[in-house]
Amino acid sequence: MPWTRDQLAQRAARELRDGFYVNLGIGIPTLVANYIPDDMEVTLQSENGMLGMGPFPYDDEIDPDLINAGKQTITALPKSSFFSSADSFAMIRGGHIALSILGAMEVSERGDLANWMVPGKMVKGMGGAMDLVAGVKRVVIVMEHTARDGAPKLLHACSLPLTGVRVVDLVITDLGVFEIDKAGDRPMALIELADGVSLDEIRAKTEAAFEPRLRQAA
Amino acid sequence: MPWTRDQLAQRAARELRDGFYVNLGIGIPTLVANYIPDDMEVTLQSENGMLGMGPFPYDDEIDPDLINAGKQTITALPKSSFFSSADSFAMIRGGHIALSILGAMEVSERGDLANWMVPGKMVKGMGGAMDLVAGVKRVVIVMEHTARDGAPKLLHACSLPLTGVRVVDLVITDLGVFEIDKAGDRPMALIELADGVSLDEIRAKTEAAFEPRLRQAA
Amino acid sequence: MADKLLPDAQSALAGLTFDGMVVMSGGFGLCGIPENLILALRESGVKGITVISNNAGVDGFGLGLLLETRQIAKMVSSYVGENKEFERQYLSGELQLEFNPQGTLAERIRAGGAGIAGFYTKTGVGTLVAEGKETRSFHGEDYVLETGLVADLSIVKAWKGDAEGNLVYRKTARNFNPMMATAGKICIAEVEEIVPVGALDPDQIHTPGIFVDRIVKGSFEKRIEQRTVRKREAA
Amino acid sequence: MADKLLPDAQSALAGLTFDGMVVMSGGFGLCGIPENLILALRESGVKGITVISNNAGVDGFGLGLLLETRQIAKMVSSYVGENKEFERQYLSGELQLEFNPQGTLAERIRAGGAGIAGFYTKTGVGTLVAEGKETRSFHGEDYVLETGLVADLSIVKAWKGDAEGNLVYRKTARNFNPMMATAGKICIAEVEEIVPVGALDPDQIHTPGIFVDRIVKGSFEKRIEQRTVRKREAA
Repeated sequence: MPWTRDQLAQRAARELRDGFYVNLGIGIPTLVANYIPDDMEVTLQSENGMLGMGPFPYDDEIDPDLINAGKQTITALPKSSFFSSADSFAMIRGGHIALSILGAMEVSERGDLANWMVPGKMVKGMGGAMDLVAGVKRVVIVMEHTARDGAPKLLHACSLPLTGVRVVDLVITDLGVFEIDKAGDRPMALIELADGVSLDEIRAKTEAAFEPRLRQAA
Repeated sequence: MPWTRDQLAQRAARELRDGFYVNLGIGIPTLVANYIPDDMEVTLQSENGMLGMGPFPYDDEIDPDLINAGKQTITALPKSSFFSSADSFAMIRGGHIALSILGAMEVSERGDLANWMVPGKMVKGMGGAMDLVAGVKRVVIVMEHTARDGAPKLLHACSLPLTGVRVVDLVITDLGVFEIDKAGDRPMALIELADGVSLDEIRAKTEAAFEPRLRQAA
Repeated sequence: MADKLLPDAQSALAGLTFDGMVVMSGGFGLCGIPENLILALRESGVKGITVISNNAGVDGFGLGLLLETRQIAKMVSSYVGENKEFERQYLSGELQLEFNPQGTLAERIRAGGAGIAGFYTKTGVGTLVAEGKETRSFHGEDYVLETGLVADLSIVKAWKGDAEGNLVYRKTARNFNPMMATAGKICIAEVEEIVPVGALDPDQIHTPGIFVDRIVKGSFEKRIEQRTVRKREAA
Repeated sequence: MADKLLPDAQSALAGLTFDGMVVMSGGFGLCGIPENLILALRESGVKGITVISNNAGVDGFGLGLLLETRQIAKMVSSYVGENKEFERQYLSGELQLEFNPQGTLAERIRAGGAGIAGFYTKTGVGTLVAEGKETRSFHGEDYVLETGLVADLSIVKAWKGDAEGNLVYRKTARNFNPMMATAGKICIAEVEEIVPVGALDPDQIHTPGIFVDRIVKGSFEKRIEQRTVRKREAA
């Protein structure tokens, strides 16, 4: 059974560590916040200028001056701080964020990422994605294994315009988990399979070269 | 009669305009603050991170956390703000300060300035002087016309290591006032003489080429 | 001193607009945008503006209002979101668009205000963003050269301000406003509250008055783009 | 989370020092310097340090204490002021010295912390400072390329801080501290007062806790370099 959106988020949450400062992208990555273990302190950064993002507000707590990078209303925590966009991206670009979890359209076996632009379609812009993948220490991608038409999204080389070159460390799809040695030469490795997903199935749905290096799922 | 230190400061104060943000160097330039006309609002910037510098404190007001760029204890005003050194020099480099009044060892007829280093002597460092002359819109120099040994300080070309190239707009010495067209080709001009100082005297004590363009002192 | 405090956005804008001008406009999404000055720009009738703003407003609000009247010739943004009029003008070629990565945009504006002509960033290396720009290696890693940005006018929105132009922002409504305040030849700030000079703690001023030429009290709708709530569990 | 709050400067420094390390030390003159961590560095006996600091302390106080014990091999500063031991070591060739214009030093540190590898500034063009560096023209004006600075350790002094590492500075004691907090691989902050998490207004935090790895309450002499007063006129 392929993982559901919530299972994907749950699996991504296992990349968190106590004390981490983390930036979560829009979509499934946002759900990761629901699976932070209770005994772990993780501080969420929002690139529009906030550290220490709290949960969504109750209806009577809504504050138009307090939104996340997805423009959703949110809340602050006792530890929160606010700062400018320049300071926020200084934090991101300067390597101070430990982990970013993002979505993707395509990922290459060398860790290239495409997640902002489809030629011929109206382009909304890259927002902060290029800065995040260039600056954050570890980049984890969460995505469906294939496109809606069944085309593979894990490729030898991305066909879409890139967001970053050799920036992805880990790809979590609904079928399994892949590790990428973005700074070195080791081939991409399949390290986990979703329950009931076979190596043959994942091979059939993946264009990228990878070697199985399966470990026991925790 | 050559101008005294206080007369020099007074003359330099005539370069101030209402609403100006100004940075004053150490020495005679600091005295300029004493001659700001009462009907003029001038805001003093201190490059260690303050806008709106007040007067020196009374003995019981001294605060070690509140000093100027000369490391002297000072006071704040109701309009004051504090900021980091990076923000302070962003303000300076970005051209937001209207006027800086500084001392000098040598000035060339093209507006080059030397005021930080004498080879062979222990060098204390340039501090913020290079940033000020590069970034502030208008740079006024206040200095003795000649060195202690009588050597001219207004030269064809500076002999000492430079603080900045073509950065000086006006030079006020104890003998007169010189205007420099730092961005253009007009020769340096003598525009004022101290009372009782003759053109011949100033010619004898000046190496730099200049043309007299004397105007009535205000 | 010439008073920085003006009675309304129209008078604050008086004499500052000209066709083809470059305007920086603060805000992220609809959060912390200079609502009053955008309306005043619309009323001024100025045309052919290049607007530097992280986003482009929505249909009928924020910068969307200047798109409606076709006063904007070009946008420099990182994300233009859901804006049908924008999309129509862009696809028809009426509107030019330059995308910058959000952090690069923020840093370019900071650089412009800080007298930094250019800087090297890792963001965008090897992507479309780096095309036509110098790439250089520092300590074995590639960086791309980006340049500082300045504007003829910047319009920003703060929470509180005083007659000296000192500004304080509130929560995530700060965003692009502080850098933009430094990078306009002229900066006009609109605030929710004018406080007496001396009322703001000098350690806590986000934008020192030197950057602000004119200041005006505005009235604010503060429209919310994505109202997202959680439900209170039954007690 | 591993607690950032430590009982004293010695324990805060434990395990972080090594000979030949690069240390950034906050402060301007003797104002806002990390007095306690400088003493702890002295006690640690670490040698051959490169210290990046706007100034070099005075004889017997601040960084002067580390000069006395010859623990500093090199200083990167903008102005070294009146310090006889400094002068002696420098003139005898024991101590290396690199001068940076103050604004360039501040910007290099900010750049280091912000992932900016290099930047173009007008400061120093045509002077000794630009020798051996690239000069390039932007919009008809010359700029010199300066690079970002980072350190193995930065030690900073703030007024108040909390266990998350959030910091607030006071008056002109802010100076180089905020940028240095961002540019050390590890940053230790010493503060006058530890306040409960949540006591600092989130709009008014100068250094967000992400930059601070360890925090400690210190005790401060706050020596004054140039006590300058005016006289009260007789009433």
